[in-house]
Amino acid sequence: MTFLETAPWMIWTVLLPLCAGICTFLFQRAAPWLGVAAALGNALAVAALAAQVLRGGSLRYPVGGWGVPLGIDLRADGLSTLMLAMSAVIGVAVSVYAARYFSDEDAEDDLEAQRHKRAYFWPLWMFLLAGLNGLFLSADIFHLYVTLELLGFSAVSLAALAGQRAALVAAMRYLLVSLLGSLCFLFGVALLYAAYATVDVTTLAGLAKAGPITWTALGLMTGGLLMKSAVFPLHFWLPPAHANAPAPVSALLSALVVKASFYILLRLWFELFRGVVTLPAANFLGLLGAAAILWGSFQALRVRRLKLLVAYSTVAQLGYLCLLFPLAQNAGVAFTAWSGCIYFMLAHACAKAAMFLAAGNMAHAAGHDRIAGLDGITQALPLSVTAFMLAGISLIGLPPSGGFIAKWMLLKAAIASGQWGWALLMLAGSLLAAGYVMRVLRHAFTQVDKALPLHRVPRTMEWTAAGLAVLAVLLGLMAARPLALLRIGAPVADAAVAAVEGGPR
Amino acid sequence: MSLEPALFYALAGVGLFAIGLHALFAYAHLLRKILALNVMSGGVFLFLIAIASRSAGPVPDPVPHAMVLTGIVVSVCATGLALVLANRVQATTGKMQLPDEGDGA
Amino acid sequence: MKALQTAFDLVLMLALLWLAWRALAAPDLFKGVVLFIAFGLLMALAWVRLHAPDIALAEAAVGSGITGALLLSALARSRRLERDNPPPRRRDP
Amino acid sequence: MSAPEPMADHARFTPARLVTLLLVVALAAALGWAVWSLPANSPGLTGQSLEQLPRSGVSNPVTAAVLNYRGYDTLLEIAVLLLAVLGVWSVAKAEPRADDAPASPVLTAFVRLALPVIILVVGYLLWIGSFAPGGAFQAGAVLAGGGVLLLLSGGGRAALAQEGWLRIGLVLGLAVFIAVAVGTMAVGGKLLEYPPQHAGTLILLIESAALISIALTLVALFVGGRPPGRSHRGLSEAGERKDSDES
Repeated sequence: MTFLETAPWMIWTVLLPLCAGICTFLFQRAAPWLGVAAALGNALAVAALAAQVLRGGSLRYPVGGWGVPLGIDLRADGLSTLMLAMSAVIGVAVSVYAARYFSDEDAEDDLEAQRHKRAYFWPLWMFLLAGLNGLFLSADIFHLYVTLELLGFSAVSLAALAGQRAALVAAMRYLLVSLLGSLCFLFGVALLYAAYATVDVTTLAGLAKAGPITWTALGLMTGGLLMKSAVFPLHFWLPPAHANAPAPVSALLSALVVKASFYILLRLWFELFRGVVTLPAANFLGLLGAAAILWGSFQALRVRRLKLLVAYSTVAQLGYLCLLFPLAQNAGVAFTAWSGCIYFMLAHACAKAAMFLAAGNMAHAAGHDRIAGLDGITQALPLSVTAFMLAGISLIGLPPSGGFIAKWMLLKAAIASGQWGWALLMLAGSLLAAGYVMRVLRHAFTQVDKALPLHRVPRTMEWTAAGLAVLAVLLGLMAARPLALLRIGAPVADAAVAAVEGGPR
Repeated sequence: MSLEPALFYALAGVGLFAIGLHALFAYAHLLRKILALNVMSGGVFLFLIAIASRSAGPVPDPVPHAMVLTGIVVSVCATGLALVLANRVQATTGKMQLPDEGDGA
Repeated sequence: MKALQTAFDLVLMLALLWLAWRALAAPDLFKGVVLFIAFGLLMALAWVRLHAPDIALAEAAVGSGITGALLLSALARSRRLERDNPPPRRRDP
Repeated sequence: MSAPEPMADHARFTPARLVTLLLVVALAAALGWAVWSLPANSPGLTGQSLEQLPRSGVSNPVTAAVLNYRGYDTLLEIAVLLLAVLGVWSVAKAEPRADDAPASPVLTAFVRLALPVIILVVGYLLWIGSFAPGGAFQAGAVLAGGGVLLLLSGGGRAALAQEGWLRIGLVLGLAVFIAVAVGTMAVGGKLLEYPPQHAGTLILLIESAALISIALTLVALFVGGRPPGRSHRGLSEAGERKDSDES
């Protein structure tokens, strides 16, 4: 019992996927088993870590025993634990799905291509997981750069895995954007080190003062991270990269990878640079988010391919996250907006992974993913269409889904602080989301006499999609525990606390 | 400010970053874009080493040196991956540049 | 002596900027890559000037040497692809 | 080889290009302003680094920072190296060597002479890294340079064809690094907290393993694709189907 309570679980969330990456690279035949086992093991380690954080508050871990400023510190507070939990849950579901998706008997094309994808999916995904976990735990901005590169390389290679022309071109574009984003971030790190001689987030937060150095660093790092998180108008690389990857990869990229760089953005804006950011800058990010919601939704209403629709929906949904920046500038509602944004990330991760997996099932069954050609697919894949519908409910934000709770908190923050524009925008975004989800469902539920020539879809693949979709809805009913976790070490003060202290802003 | 070579090298780093950034946007050929990214990272590294040499003692600050060593290795990895991907793009599209196409809708 | 060093630093910096620009703007890619390798070697010199011999070694070996070899081999591959001019293949996993 | 490409690459002047140029100039100006306002003298972390140097197990402060103070960065960096090979192998197959370019006898003779020297230099760089400029990365790059020369002269292909060993060599650095990291926890320390009396040995152990992986990685990047033929182990084996799709 004491072992469970005191063991450094956060370390294992990085080491375990790394070891699994090595093993899946060396032992390819066992890779699917090893991968699923590692995803499960990671989930257990995260659960143990969450228990530690819930019991004892935020944790810090000085790697090498040096401590800041010389060494690298890891840190697990409520936010990072929630992000780890998000990756762990999605990771288990996608691993189970992928074990089936990449198996020989479910090959969509020739066997050799399928084996190739299987041989490389597993180690790449394990390194991706290590990068994600390492990133969420890092309290050191240079280490964040290293994890960003680990994440970027594996994400790009996974995006190229399908091997066809569109995937290769999309992956190339993704790689260039990713490298440019990392370099901008690295220059920001260099500037901060030059000025303050430390790369520790917490120390820097205490030191950073508004001035040319911090403004430039903030601008560069924000620009690089917006690029990596595909925030409008820097989203251009995302739809082709996410839409042309194999279904489990699309799910991972859309649900987790874009969130990772956005998570760093949150750390920068609400922690490191909290004394540097200004209201106009926050409003500017909010406007970008507004444009993303509208543009992404309109594109989703326009495109003809299902996976592309889901990818554009990601562009739109990432816009909501950016609304946090202006909303949180009002101290009275900052924590409500903060909780709403984080909860939005969780709900979107579940819903979007479910949606991509369901879309993958439909494409697998139909042999294509043209929306117009999916008439009557419900007759063959009732479970997958249900998963798509449930995920859609969360994306639209209908009660009782997780998306509803998240949007409700964001709306509450907007209305309570009198920022009606953002509130109206969110409602409009919901209507647009309903529009593009209905576009798919209308075709799916059309009764046809002559069934499509359909491939069989394994039940594992249907159930994992459905499980995630159900989770996206259930998140609305069990919000108390995650929100309690989020309170631990939150950089944004609770409204009540802020009122007492007068609030930083 | 005195004529400190350290800060001048740091400015040269900024210059390299800007030259690379401009080339990254200006040229379509993927090999040139990859070169541009390498020049940009060279600029960041020059900046880091320059600021490390501001230490008054006999030894410059080793921490940025460690960062640059990491950065150099990461950047050669990035270059290797990008070049192979670029060759594959060329093999499938016929040109070593990103086609100016829509999203495939 | 100090003035001489400063002059050397200035010339080195200008040469770095000029080489970077020429390497990127050279109409011939092969020339661009060769200029980039020269740029890497000059960078190593700058590291020595900034008392970073570890980085100078790494830059000369990795930044200039290996990266240069990677670039040249990719360029040769690209030229071969151009010469053979194969029909665009849809799939080669 | 040196025919200039069509000037199409140098796109014509457009408003979009003017905008990007202006943006780049603005960014450079902002950065320049930031550099200008930096303190001209700052010790950074020099003081702390040198103070802790006796406990780090090495006397070269850069090696101490790379493998001890910030060893966790380097651990993930070694993972990035392996990942780069994985990425390259996942997108491309190595081309068979062009037959129209037989290795020149001069190169072959040169390589035969140079290789022992290179190996000597590699060993020296690795060993000296603890006290003076050098270390696994520099040595690995030099070793990789030797490997590239060997490949160009037509040798070493047989070694690369041993895919199983190649894979083991590629993961060796990361595996040893993780093993040492876990070992430091097993003896009661933090992750990568080397006991000071063994720090030097452990760092040399990590560096020796990393050296092999770094060199192989760089050579693999140079080859630019997975070993031909056996992209998936046992592809041609009849029994593959059975045990691979039950998952």
